[in-house]
Formats: sequence, structure tokens, C-alpha cells
Amino acid sequence: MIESVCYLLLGMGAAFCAYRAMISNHLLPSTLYLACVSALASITLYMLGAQEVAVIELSVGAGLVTVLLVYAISVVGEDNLDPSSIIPKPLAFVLVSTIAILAASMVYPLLTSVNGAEQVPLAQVLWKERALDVWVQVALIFSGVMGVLGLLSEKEQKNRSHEEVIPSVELEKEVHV
Amino acid sequence: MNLTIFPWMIAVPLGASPLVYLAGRLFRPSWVRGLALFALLLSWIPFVLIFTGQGMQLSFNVETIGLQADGISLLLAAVTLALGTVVVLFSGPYMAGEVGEEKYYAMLLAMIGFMIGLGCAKDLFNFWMWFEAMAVSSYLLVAFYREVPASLEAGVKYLVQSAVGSVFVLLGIALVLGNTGSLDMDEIRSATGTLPQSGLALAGAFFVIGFGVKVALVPLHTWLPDAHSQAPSGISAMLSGVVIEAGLIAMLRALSTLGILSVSWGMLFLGFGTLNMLFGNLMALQQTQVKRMLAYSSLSHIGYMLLGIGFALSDGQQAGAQGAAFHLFNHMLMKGLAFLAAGAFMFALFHQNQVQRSLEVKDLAGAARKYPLAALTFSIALLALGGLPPLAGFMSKWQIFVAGFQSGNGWLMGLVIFAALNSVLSLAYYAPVVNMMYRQKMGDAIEQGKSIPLAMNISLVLLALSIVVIGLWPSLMNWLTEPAGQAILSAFGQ
Amino acid sequence: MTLDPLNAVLIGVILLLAVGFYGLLITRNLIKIVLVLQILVKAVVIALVLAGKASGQPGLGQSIAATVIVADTIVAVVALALAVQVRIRFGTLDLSKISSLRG
Amino acid sequence: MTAILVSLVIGIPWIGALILWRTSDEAPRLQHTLAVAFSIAAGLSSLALLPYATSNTVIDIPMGSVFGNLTFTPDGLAVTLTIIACVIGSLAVIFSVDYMKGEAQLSRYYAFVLLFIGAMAGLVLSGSILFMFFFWEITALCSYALISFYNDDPKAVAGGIKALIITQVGGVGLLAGALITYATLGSYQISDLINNTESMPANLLGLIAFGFLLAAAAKSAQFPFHTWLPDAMEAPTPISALIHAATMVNAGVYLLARFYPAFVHVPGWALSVTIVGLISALITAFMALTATDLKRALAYSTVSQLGYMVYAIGVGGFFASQFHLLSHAVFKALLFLAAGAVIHAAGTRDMRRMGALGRQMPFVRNVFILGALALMGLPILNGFWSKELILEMGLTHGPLWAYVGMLLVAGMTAFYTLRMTWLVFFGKAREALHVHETGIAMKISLGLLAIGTFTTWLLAGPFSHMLQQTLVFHSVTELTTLELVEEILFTPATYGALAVVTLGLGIFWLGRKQAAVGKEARFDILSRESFGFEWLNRQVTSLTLQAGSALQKTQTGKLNWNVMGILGALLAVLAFLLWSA
Repeated sequence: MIESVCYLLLGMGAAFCAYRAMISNHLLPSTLYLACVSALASITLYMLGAQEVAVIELSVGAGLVTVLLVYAISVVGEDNLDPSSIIPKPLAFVLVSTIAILAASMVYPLLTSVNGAEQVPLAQVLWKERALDVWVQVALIFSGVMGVLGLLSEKEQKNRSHEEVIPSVELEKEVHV
Repeated sequence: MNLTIFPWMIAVPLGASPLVYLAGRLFRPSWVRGLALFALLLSWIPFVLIFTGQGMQLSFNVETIGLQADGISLLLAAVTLALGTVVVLFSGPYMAGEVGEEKYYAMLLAMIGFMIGLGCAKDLFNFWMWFEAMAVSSYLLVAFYREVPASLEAGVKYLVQSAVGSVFVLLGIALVLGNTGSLDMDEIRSATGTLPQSGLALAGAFFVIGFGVKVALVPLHTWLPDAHSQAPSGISAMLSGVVIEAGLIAMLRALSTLGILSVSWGMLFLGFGTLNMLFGNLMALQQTQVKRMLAYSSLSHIGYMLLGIGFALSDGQQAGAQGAAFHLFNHMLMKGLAFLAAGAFMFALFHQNQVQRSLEVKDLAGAARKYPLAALTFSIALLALGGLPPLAGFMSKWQIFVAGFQSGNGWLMGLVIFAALNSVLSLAYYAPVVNMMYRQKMGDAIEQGKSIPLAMNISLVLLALSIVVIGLWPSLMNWLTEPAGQAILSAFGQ
Repeated sequence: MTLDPLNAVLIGVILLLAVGFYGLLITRNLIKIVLVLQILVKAVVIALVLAGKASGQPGLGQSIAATVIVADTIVAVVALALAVQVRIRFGTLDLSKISSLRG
Repeated sequence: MTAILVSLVIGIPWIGALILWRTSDEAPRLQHTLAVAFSIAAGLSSLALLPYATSNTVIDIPMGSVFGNLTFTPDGLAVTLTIIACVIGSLAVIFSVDYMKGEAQLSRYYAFVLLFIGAMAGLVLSGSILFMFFFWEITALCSYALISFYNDDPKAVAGGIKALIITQVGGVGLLAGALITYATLGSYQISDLINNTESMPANLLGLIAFGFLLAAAAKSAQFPFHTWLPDAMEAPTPISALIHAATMVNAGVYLLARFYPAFVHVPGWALSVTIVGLISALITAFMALTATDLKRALAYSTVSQLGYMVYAIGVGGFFASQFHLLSHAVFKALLFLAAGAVIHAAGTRDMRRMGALGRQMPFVRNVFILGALALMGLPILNGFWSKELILEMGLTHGPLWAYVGMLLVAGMTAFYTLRMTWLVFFGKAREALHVHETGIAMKISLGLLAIGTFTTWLLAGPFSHMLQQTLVFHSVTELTTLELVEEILFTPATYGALAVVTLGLGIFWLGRKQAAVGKEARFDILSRESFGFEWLNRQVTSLTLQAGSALQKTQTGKLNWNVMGILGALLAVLAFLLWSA
């Protein structure tokens, strides 16, 4: 029971941090809140017996991603954020909560039985049994690196004159059936 | 003889991808075109061997994760390799001299490899890996013109919406794993029959939505018109001709593991198909930009495929599944050709004149006088898309329609009539473009246009010829579509 | 009524997901969209580990969770690179202004 | 041999189309020559097919999977229509040598004309409904391409797309019929359908029957789809003669005639066909009364005459309808081509600006008068015999009210035809138009067709003999030409009809002062609006476009709304799953 309460608290804490990250009017605090979410998620993972994943989450999720975000923010600079939203907030809230309730009602009864299964070392599973995932992952990382290089390389593209065309309304429509 | 040749279809383009990049960085950039084309031609060898060789082993395991070449994988491989080869050929002149040309080819090859891998994956999570890798490799390609704001905007929307979709797919995988304790598709399929349904139904819903973003089901389609119209034309062709179809195949694969609900999925497909056809056509009718119009027409063509699959799943019509596979193949040809032809015009009219803007329908006025070949092939593509005989699109639509009527169900027949009326509606925007090209008076853009290079013309002619030949001899593709149709049906346990 | 620990985790996951999707709907800064996507990924990671544990295949769940973390970090990196370019070309990260393509 | 001829009839024009497409527009002489050569070759091979007419399937190629067999059955009906298409096609091509002289893009023009001729032959020769639909669509495409031939002119473009969309919408009926046939019988063969009508579920057969009626009405510009044909007159005149008078619009009548034995017992079908024919004939004759555009007037009269044929099928006069089809193809092609010669010379289509042109172009005037007399149904031209035959069938086999209606149409036809002739060739010259007599190529075509107007009726005997010999399902009573003459001459109905025709002529003659000025009559607006159907067309178009622009608002371009779409769809899918569980 205590375990359950711990999990609940962790979950609500993470959700709270996530909410704060989302509503903050500045990017840097948001990033810090995200790191908090990551930390709380790591603790949850650790308690679930996924120590290695917790470490990865902490280093990659809380560490690397935060660093990247901070770097990106330093490049683009702090914008003054507009707190108003494009979609009416009540609409968004109702939609998301309806989906959450429906989904929860569909999934909830399934998690009652827990098998205490023996733990195969993660390294064994990850590197050997699921080696193909790792291979694809390597290719994926390569693609990602290419993507970043392609988007951020310093070289300027071919010089072209830009004629942004706004779709003209007065173009004669050929449909007069 | 127990050769396992088919993984080379995946390995060759994937392996060539970094090589092409390195070749471009270290040696001359112009080498990459030939190298990329060579790599793709090489990938055809295992594909051809599978169909001609006997006793070939069609599954392959890396420890616990399996790859398997069945009808669906081969369909996807055929579609991907065919259009990929043509697009690489086309891109030679189109992308020549662009900054990052080597990255373009590297990513194109990687994307091709990932898509073939996606078709072969047997393990649900591994399958997601291929899917995600395909997406990651396409982000750069969509936003390739990074100095053009609109292209970046399209890239952003594509990326974020794909990422949301991929979150849903992962949630679906988590649900399947939590319920069955396995990730192997065959094991899942045999396990799902005995399980309570609601969790799996939720997983299915997540799969539909998650993959649906890539398939561009209405209303998940919003990224598509932007991405398809802003990407370099070769990539538009790939996105429209292969990537969304890969999404569709991925969705079918994932859903098929939850076979117990296949009738529900069938009805869902019919619903989305109807929506896609109507929405795509009505939106395309409003467009003045050629590529954006083509993008919307992709929505309606996905609708036809969904309809065929819907007939197959809700009523067990093999003709539906086969027709959908056939239409998938034909759509690759037709839409690939349409985008490439539009690209050829953009190249000759704008890029060669150092102008970067989108191609409007009215820019094409009188195109046929100066570019008879490009105008003719573009017309063939458009008329085929509109479902006019004797072109390929007519035949595959017909096969799907037959499935609807064979069901004998009034509702399904009504849907077919609706689809046929939609085909008519689509002519209202295809025909004026054709007409515009055959005008006597040339527009300014055409007047100032430069010539279209040979490599582009060859790729246009290749696709146009295939469209005509398949239209006159529809059973020519049976070797491909029949196993695919059967595989779809048997995957869903019909 | 006692709450099974795994269900407690599940509730947390659902909460996190709900907040994340709500965030995607109301956030109009591109970098924050990337950030919110990361929140969703964290929820997914927990869900995968949870699914592995609940089905008696913890190693499997953890393995794919670890893979997902890395893969989605790559996506985040590409997304940030795009965001930086968008900031340079559009001069803003506000989504209501990054909407030249419509109709 | 028959198989080779059938392949030639379809193949020669198509190969010609391919070759002409590749010819350079810099060499018009070569283009004219090639086009004439290919069309005449096609015409000759179609004539060569005549002695080989057979009810057997001569070509049978399995297409695999769900596409059935590609079959060709050159029976009497098919061969006759093939000959009409190819011969009138070649005459139209010969006429074009003069008419299209100096026009740009002749390669496109001739390629589509030849493609059309081949497709039309394929349509009527095909023994499979799928491939009938296949050729049906190609003819629609050619018709579209040729109506919009002058595609710098927005009116031509609009007319083309209108024709395309309307005929395609009707085509869905044919598509549905083909699909139902295949779904229930596992075959697309026309003979299988007609053979198995008893064993088919009545509701499905009814669907096919009315689907085909829909398709036929759209293709033949019958009520309620009659609005596209007048707008199709933007096409070059030889095209109007070939496609929109003599051949393609007959495809609808052909469809009804071909499947008549299958559908005749479907409740309400024959009556519906009768009514469609009657209404079409009536309202378009009415519209022709006040038309001022020469080609549009001819277009109205085409719909009206097609109405006669449809009506004839409805009352069971299969032979009469096909006989009238033959006559009409000849005299209407003549009228259109003669009108083309006038328009070509005068540079306008407005009859109010013409008048007294007969003095300057006597040859054209003379042949036009021949065509007009045939259209009015005056003896002894071909239109007389076939129209009288239809009216006689209507009187003896059809409802009386429909007969009275058709009789009225005969009177109106006489009125507007005389008015047309008068406005163009006689009376006072209202404008000083510098016209000239036509070229030699035009004269050849016109002359041959003019000879046709008073000779083709002599073929009634052999025609009925061939139909009787080669049609398996239709019950055609063989009838020699002499018997036909006797039958018509000794029926009192004939004299009644002639009286009505004379009445029509007389009314025009008395009121010619008013009519000849071509004043805007009060009911003119009704005609121009096709009795409200133009309004209906516009409404459908604008509704579609409005729906499109309303939907455009859903593409906001804003990422948040896009994500909203994803979540909304998820909600919908969840709701669906919960509902279906």
C-alpha cells in the first residue's frame, strides 16, 4: 500500500511539474521543470525494478535533453511568451479529459495480476536478444545526425530570389458546370 | 538451397547511405548521384531473386527478432524500390548543386531501406523502430529547403504530428505487451484470441491513430498538404507515392495482430475511406497550386485503398484487399509521376531561372507546346488519377469496386457508388490542369522556361509507360498484388 | 479498497499523458512543443516498463524503454534544430505566426 | 477474318491517333493527309466488316482476376453503328481539311478525332460491359478534349468540363450495372446478362436497368441531363457533327437498344424510357423554337431527335429506333457540316445576323435544305420513313398521350427547321457578311451526306435482314424496303403526322415576319435556362465549391489545431469501438 502511495505521489508530482513546465511564461524554467519530471520518472522506473533504464532516463532525459534545450534557448533567445492559447483552453481540457477517462476505463481492469518474474539482465536482452533494435537504432541516430547537420550547417544555400506566392483567389476557376 | 537473400534488400540501401554521404564529403559531390542509383539497382537483385529463385528462405532471425518477407513486405519493397530508383534518377539534375546534396541522397537511401525493413519486420517493437527511423530520415528531406520559411513550417508540422503519432503507437505497443507478454506478431496473434477485448481495442485505436497520422486519415491529415507541397519534388513523390502507403501497411500489420476485432476495423476503414475521398476531393478542387492539389488528391486515393481494405475486412472480399494493393502500386506510379512531372516543370521554369516559388496551375498555360513530353506524361498521370481508362488507375479502382458489389451488401454498394461519384468529382480539378497545358497561348512562366534534362524525361517516360501498360493489361501485376491481398486477409484471419 | 502498485503507476502515466496532450493543444511556442513531446515520451517509457513488468517480461519492457529514450531524444534533437531554423527564418517561435500554409 | 477486321476498325484509328499526335504542327498538309488516310482506312475496314456480321464472339481475351474477358461481337447492330461512326467520322475528317485550315494544334485535333472513332467502334463492338464502359469513358474524354479544343476560350473550357462531368455522373449508372452483373453472374458478358435475367434477383436487375437508363440519358443528353449538349457546341463544327450529333450521343440509345431484351420486363422501365424520350423531345423542340445561335438550334434538335429514338425503344420499336438513328446520323451530320460551312464563311453563329446567304453559297443552301427536309420528316427523304415508323410504333404499341406529344414535336420540328433555314439562307440580308462558297473537301463531305439523305432509307430491308440474322436476343421481324414503304404509305397515321408537319410549316409561314427577326420571345428565358435545369446545374456546382471553401477553413495552418484533429479522431475512434462492442 505504501508502495502504491509512493507511486501515486510520484506520478502526481511528475504531472504537476509537467503542468508547471507547460504554463511557465519563460523557456528556462520550463526546461528545469522538465528535468524534474524526468527525475521523478527515473525514480518511478527505479522502483519498478528498471534500474538501468532509470539511469539512462536520468542521464539522457534529464541531462542531455536539458542541455540541448538550454543550448537551443540560448541560440534563439528568450521570447516573450504569449500565455493565451490558440485553442480555447476549456475545449482542450474537456477533450483531453474525456479521452483520458475513456482510455482509462478501457485499460484499467487489465493490470490486476502481477507476475513476479525472474529478471533477465537488461544488457543481455538489449544487446543480444534485441540486437536488431540496436542496429536500427544506430541507423536512426545516423539519420538524426544527418538531419541536424542538414538543418544547421553553416553553408548558405544556393542564392535564389524568393517570390512567395500567395494563392490568388481571382484565378479563373474553370469549373462552371 | 536455403539462402536468405531478402535482408539484403534492406541492408544494401542502408549500408550505401553512409557511403554515399562520405563519398559526397570526401570526393566529388557529383559522384553521389551515380552511387545512389547504383546502390538502388543493386537492391533490386535480392528482390528479383526472391521471385525467381526457388527454395529461398523468406524469414530471418536476429536472436529473438524476426524479419520475414511475405506478400505485404514484397509489395512494399516493390513500390519503394521502383519509385526510389526513378526518383534518384530524376533527382540527379533536380538536386544538382544544392548544398547538402550528399545528405539528400544519403537520407533518401536510408528512408528506402527503412521502409523495406518496415515491411519485413515481424516484431512489434522492432517494427516501430523501422517506422520511427523512416520518419527521422524523412524530416530533413521535407525541410530540405531550409532557407524557405514555408518549407520549415511544413517540416515542423510533419515532425510534431509524426511524433504525436509515434507516441500513440508506443502506447499501443505497451498495451499489447502488457496484455500478451510478447512482441512477436505471430505470438500476439495467437494470444489475443483468448484475452478480454477492451485493452486490445484501445491498443487498436492507438494504432489506428498513431499510424493514421502517417497515412493521413482525415482529420489526421493536416501535415500532408504542407509537407507534400513544400518538399523537393522527388521527395514529394516519395512521400505521396510510398511513405503514406508504408504507413497504411504498417497500420494493417499492427492491427492484424489484434485480429479478433477485424470487422470493427473494417468498418472503421470504410468510415475513414469515405471521409478521405470526399474531403480530399473537395479540398483539391479549391487549390491553385499544383503540388498542393496533388497532395490533397493523395488523401482521396488513400480513401480508395481504405475502402478496398474495408471491404476485405468487413466482408472477407479478397478482391478488396487485392484491389487495395493494386491501387497502392498504381498510386505510386501515378502520383509519383504527377509529382515528378510537376517537379520537372518547376525545375525548368523556376529553378533554372534562379526563382524559388510554388507552381501554380496557371503557370502551366501552353506547356505542351514547349514541353510536349512532360505535358503528355503529366496528363497521363492526372487522367490516370482521375480513373480514366485505359490507364492503370481505372483498373485498380475497378477491382476495389468489384469487391464492394460482390459483398451484396446495400451499404457497401452505396459506398462504391459514392466512390465512383468522387472519381467524377476529381476530374473537375484534374481535367482543367490538362486543358491548361494544352492551351495555345503560352504563359510567361513557360515562355521563359529552360529545357528539361534527359534524366528527368527518362524517369517520366518510365512511369508513364508503366501506367499505360498496366492499364491495358491489368493482370500484369497479379504476381505482386495477389499474394499481398492474400497476406492481408490471412493476417486478419479472414 | 487497496490500490495495486502497478495501477498506481498507471494512474500516474495517464495523468502525465493527459497533461502532455493538453500541453500540445494550448502551447504556442515551438520549443515548448518539443518540451511537451519529451513529457509524453517519459510517460511512454514508464508505460513500457510497466507493461513489461505486468506481463512478466520485465527485461523486454526495459529493453524497449531504453531504446525509446534514445530514439526519441534523436527526434527531439532534430526538432530543436528545426526550431532554431524556424526562429532564424520566421523571427518567431509563435505557432500562430508559423502558419503561412493553410487552406 | 472477322477478328482481323474488328481489330483493324479499332486499331487503325488508334494507331493513326498515335502517329498524328507525334506529327509536327509545322506540317499541316501532312497532318491533313494522314488524318484523311487513316479515317478513310477505318471507314473502309468498317464497311468490309458488313458481310461478316455475326452473333458469334470473334475475339476473346481473358484479362485475369476481376476483369473478365475482353470480347468483341460484331453483330448487325454493332456493325451498323461502327459503320456510322467510321464513315461519318471520315467525312468529318475530310470536311476538317477545309474547315480547320490554318488552325493551330492540328495534331491534337486529329489525334482525338481518330481516338474517338476507334473508341466508338470499340464501344459498340464490345461484348463485355466492363470494356463497353472502358470505351464509353474514352469517348467522354475525347468529347471533353474536343469541346475544349479552343481552350483559350473560357466558354469552350467550361462547356467541356460540363459535358465531362455530366456524362461521367451518368456513367456511374453503367459502372454500377457492370459491377452488379459481375457480382451476380461472375461475368461481364452482355449475352450472359441477357440470358440470365430470369434467374437474377428482381431488385438487382431493376438497379441495372435504371442504372443503364441513367447512363444512356446522360450520354444522349436526354432529360434531365440535356443541358450539356448545347454548351458542347463550342467545339469545332466537324466535332459537333461527328460526336455531338452522329455518333457519341447515339451511344446512349445504343445502350438502351442493346439491353432492351434484358430489361423489357423490369416493371416501369419501358414506361420510364418512353417518358424520358417524350420529355426530352418536347422541351428541346420548344427550346429550338426561339434559339438564335445556329449550332445551338441544331443541338436542341439533336436532343429532340434522340428523344424520338429513346421513345421508340420505350414503346418497343427497337428497329424503328435504330433505323431513325441511321437516318438521323446522316441528315444531322449533313446539317451540322453545312452549318459549319456557313459559320466558317460568315464568321458568326448568330442567325439574327445572317439572312439571304443562299444566294452567295447555293451549294450549301441546297444540301442544307435537303437535310432540313429530312429533319422535318418530309417524303421521300430518310427522316420521313424512320420518323413515321417510330410514330406508327408509338400509336400501335405505346400510350396515346405519349403519341400525341410526339406528334406535337413533329410539328414543332417542322416549324423550327423551316425557321432556321429561312433565317440563314432566305429573307433579307440583315448584315453585310462577306461569305464565299465552300472548298472542295467540304463539298465532297456535304455531297456524299446529301446523297445519303435520300438513299439510306432504301437500306431498311437489308438492315432489318441483318439485324434479324445476327441478333440473338432481339425479336426483329424482317421487313423488306418495299414492305416498309407499303406499311407507311397505307397507314392513316402517316397522313396525320404529315398534316401536323404541314401545320407547323404553315404556322411559321404565316408568322415568318415576326419569327424571322428572331425577336426575344417571352418564353425565351425558359429556353435559355433549359426549363430551370441550368439553374440546377449551377446550384450543384456552387454547393460543391462552397462546401470546399468551407472545408478550407479546417486547414488552419496552426499546429495546435492539427494536434486537436488527432485527438478528436482518437475520441471518435474510441467512441466507435465502445459503440460497436
